[in-house]
Amino acid sequence: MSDGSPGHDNTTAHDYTATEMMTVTASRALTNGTTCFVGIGLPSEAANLARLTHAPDTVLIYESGTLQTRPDVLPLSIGDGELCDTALSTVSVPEMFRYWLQGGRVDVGFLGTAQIDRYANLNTTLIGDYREPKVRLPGGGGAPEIATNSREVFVMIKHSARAFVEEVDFITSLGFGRDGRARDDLHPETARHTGRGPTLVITDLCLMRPDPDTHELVVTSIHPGVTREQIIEATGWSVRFVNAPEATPEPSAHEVQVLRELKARTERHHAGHHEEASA
Amino acid sequence: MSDGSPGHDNTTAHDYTATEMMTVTASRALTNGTTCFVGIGLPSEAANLARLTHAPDTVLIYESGTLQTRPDVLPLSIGDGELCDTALSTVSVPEMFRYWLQGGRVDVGFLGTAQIDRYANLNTTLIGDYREPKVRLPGGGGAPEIATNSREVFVMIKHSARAFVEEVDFITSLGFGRDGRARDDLHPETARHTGRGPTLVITDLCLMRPDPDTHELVVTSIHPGVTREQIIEATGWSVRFVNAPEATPEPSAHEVQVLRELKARTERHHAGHHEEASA
Amino acid sequence: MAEFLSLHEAIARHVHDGDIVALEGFTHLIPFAAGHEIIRQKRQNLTLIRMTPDLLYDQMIGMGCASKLIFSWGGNPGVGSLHRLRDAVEKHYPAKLEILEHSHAAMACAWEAGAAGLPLAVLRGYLGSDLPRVNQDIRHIDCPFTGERLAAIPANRPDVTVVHAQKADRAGNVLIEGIIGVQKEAVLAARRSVVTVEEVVDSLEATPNACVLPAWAISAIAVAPGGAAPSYTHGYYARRNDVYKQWDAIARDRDTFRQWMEDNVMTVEEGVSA
Amino acid sequence: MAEFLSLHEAIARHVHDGDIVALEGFTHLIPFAAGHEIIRQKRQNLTLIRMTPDLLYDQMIGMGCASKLIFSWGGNPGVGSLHRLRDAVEKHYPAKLEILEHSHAAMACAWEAGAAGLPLAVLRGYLGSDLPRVNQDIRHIDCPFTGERLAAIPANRPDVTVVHAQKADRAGNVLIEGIIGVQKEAVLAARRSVVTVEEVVDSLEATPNACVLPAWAISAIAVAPGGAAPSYTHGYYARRNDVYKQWDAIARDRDTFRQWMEDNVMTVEEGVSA
Repeated sequence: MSDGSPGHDNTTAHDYTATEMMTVTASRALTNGTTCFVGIGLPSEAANLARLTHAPDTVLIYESGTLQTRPDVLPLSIGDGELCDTALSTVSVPEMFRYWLQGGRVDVGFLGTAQIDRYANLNTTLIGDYREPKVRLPGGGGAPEIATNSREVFVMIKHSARAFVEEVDFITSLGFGRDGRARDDLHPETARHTGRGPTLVITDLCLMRPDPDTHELVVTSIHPGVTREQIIEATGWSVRFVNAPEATPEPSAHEVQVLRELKARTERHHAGHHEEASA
Repeated sequence: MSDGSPGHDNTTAHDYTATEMMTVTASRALTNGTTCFVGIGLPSEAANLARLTHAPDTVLIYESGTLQTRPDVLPLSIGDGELCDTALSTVSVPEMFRYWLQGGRVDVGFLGTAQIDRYANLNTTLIGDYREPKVRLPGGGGAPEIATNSREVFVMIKHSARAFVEEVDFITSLGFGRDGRARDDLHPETARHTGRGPTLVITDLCLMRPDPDTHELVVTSIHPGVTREQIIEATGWSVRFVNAPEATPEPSAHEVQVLRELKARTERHHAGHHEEASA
Repeated sequence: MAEFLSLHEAIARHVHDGDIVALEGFTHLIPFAAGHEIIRQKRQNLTLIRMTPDLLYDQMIGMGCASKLIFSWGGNPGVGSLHRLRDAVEKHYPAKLEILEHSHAAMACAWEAGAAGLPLAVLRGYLGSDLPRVNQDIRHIDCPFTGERLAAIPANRPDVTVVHAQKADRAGNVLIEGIIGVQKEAVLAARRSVVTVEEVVDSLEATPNACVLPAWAISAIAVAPGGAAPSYTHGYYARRNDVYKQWDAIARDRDTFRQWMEDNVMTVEEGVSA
Repeated sequence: MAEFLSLHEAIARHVHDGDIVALEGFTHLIPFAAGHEIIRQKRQNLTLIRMTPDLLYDQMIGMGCASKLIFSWGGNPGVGSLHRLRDAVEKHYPAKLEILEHSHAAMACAWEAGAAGLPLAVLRGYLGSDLPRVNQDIRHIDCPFTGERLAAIPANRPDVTVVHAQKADRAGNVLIEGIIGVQKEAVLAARRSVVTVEEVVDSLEATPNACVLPAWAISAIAVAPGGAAPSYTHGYYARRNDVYKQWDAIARDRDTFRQWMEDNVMTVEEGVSA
């Protein structure tokens, strides 16, 4: 059993959605004891699932300053009271970015994005031209430095041709640059303090990893029931597959159950007009 | 009555030492409500006397991170538990120097020194040559930046020809530079964030202030019973006097009493082998 | 030295047309009551600074208070876009809004540098990002020891910072607890500061290293119970997540937004708006 | 991840000959027990970093552990000189001691920069001081926004930092309270870290914004009750000011010093020296 504790149903789940498949797969990518800087939304869901299943000692850090937090329900915002109430300690936001992220204490930066391109560059800034945008997105937030100061980066994003583009309109957060070489060209001192970048992209269809030479994202594992054609159609560039892509293991019944309980708990919690005051 | 509260004996003290005269005079230089960054030793004694007499709302800051502290006894070290126990808040030492001192929140930096020269430069580093010193002193500590980041600086030092020298062996902390002009030559942006420097030197013989034009220290007030000859003899340069030096007012009986009580309380406290644990 | 003022008076005295203004709060302690008072007093031409402009800045922008926004993440947390911000950026409604955009790491450093009285913040940031191409305030320095090129941005130095906090004592010292964000830095970096608090107490009962702002670092304190709602105040009340979710529909339409502001902010007395 | 070790084992594993070592503590929480263990294990050729070298560094220097000292104020607080330090600097006894001297403001910034993973610290410092003439590590940068020339010094990045703290929980998280000095920064800036604590408890019972070091930011924890004496531990025991005063006479004479060390440190079991 993956979490080592007795009594859990570790058999394969009978039914699960593509999103559940993505979340469970993402959670499995976090090994126990990892220090993970967590983005809100899908990454937060996956990271907490990992903590509640196979990786109880995963250290979750949110950019609001909450260190080693263990929320019982998923936060709606990056700074929900739940994160502070269940944290080992809460530091100022400057300290969080300076001492903990830039200081090199983060193993995995776990990010979502609006757009991702062939070289794993992330865009959360805008669609169109910067001065006259078609769609203005929220912006970088913590991502630009999470992407470079973490030892490695996992990206979670639903697969669609709108999101997986040949080249992002705007590089908010560095993957491997427009030519795939940006991390190779850094000043040696900068390189010493810069992580490996996106090593894993988890979608609802597959897993992608950067090619070791070119850093182009290639499909390394295909989720159950998904065809190559689906992936090709949902990717805005001529996507490549490794020679023998793996078949992503299905989620266990236990994982799906824990995830659904977490989401149900969360929904009940956030539905209340007035939650209880944080202590 | 200088402290405005009834019942205090504000008559002139009958007997007092030259050191008491110095301390009381220094304490009077602090106006109520001043934010004062306090050096250990004589400045700490004078600043607390001010707080206990005419200036109850003087805000005392010690470089150990203790903000707005109200010690009942004088600290032996800059980081005695008493300072933390009676402080409004205790911040980290980097925060103290960055946000509170460099951030421009200190009205008066209150310093002691081993040597001072004609242009009010302070030396607490060494006597002799830097690489082969005759006497190695403790060093700069907080003083180099207290001297420049505070709005103004008061210096307390016992008068002697060894201490009052033509030119210090080493400028640890800037007065007005070797030619008296150093603060005039600053980059405008630096000048905007730099204080007026030493505006007052309090000794056991007199008060000295920088000449408005040349910034040379000149005697502006002479303590009771002190002769010009005594001051000239105890000063290592051809010291000048303003046209009509004031007569420094004598300490009041109340001030001397409060000072003696403070020192007696302090002595009793520090004599104990094991003090009570700080709470 | 902190003066206790009514919220109306605090805003009237300390927030002026054309000011550079920061209403900070990292999800927690967002000074809604004070922001609404600024809207009611019809301030114009403000440069708004904040790491995470959310509903409050959406409202201030939508009501035409701002001509410029300096920020690092502008969204409705966990919900989606800020439609009034988007309308201003995309369609210049109700007026053109100049934006100056950073990352959180840089903005956090800019607050720290402001509090520290420095002109610039230095960080290992913006590597490979396009942000330096669109923001002339992102420059670089070379480390004189290693030769490494590091990002540099100007310190944040607003004319006035407005924050919300748990409580003040009667002398005007303020305790901030929980997700403290950049509250302390933003106050110390500003020329003037207004702090709204849930209550005034005899003693802060703070632990030695708690986040405390001394009275002499604050310009004005206004008592505003519930002043952070619909965001939250740790120890007092929780975040109204439902309000954040409902905001999406309200702000999507210009008229719906205007009417909502009329009903819920403009005609409401100081301190009781939500 | 913090391992609980005996003090002997923690020092044996983490402090090596030739290391750059910081035993920090700003008057409060000075790690005497750990420093004495370093002396007993006869470490050589250390570069010692500390803002305020006091009795402990006087002892380590006098016993020949150090070849270099980086500091900003080297005295016996409230008492006077450190005679072993002076003997090393003035007379090269027991060996030549190279010194690299800063101001407190600069050293505090150097710790902060080390914790923040930066190569340099920037401050408005050393104006008109002679220190830059005798310390090649004090350089300058030009602000790309204002043109102001600011001081720059290298970040502190020791091989190992040793600090004392109040308590650890069973998972190895550590609480520091009171005058926290640069304890957190010094640990985070180091490649390895050893923390001695008064006791291990079930729960730290820390307030949300207390100064806490997570277990995963520490290499080793050793329980050393009284480990900061004759300095003090807030909440546990007070400073032995009498010992500080007595030190002056002990350290003034080489032989008296040697004998004192023999009697009070060298022949004493780990953790019970004072």
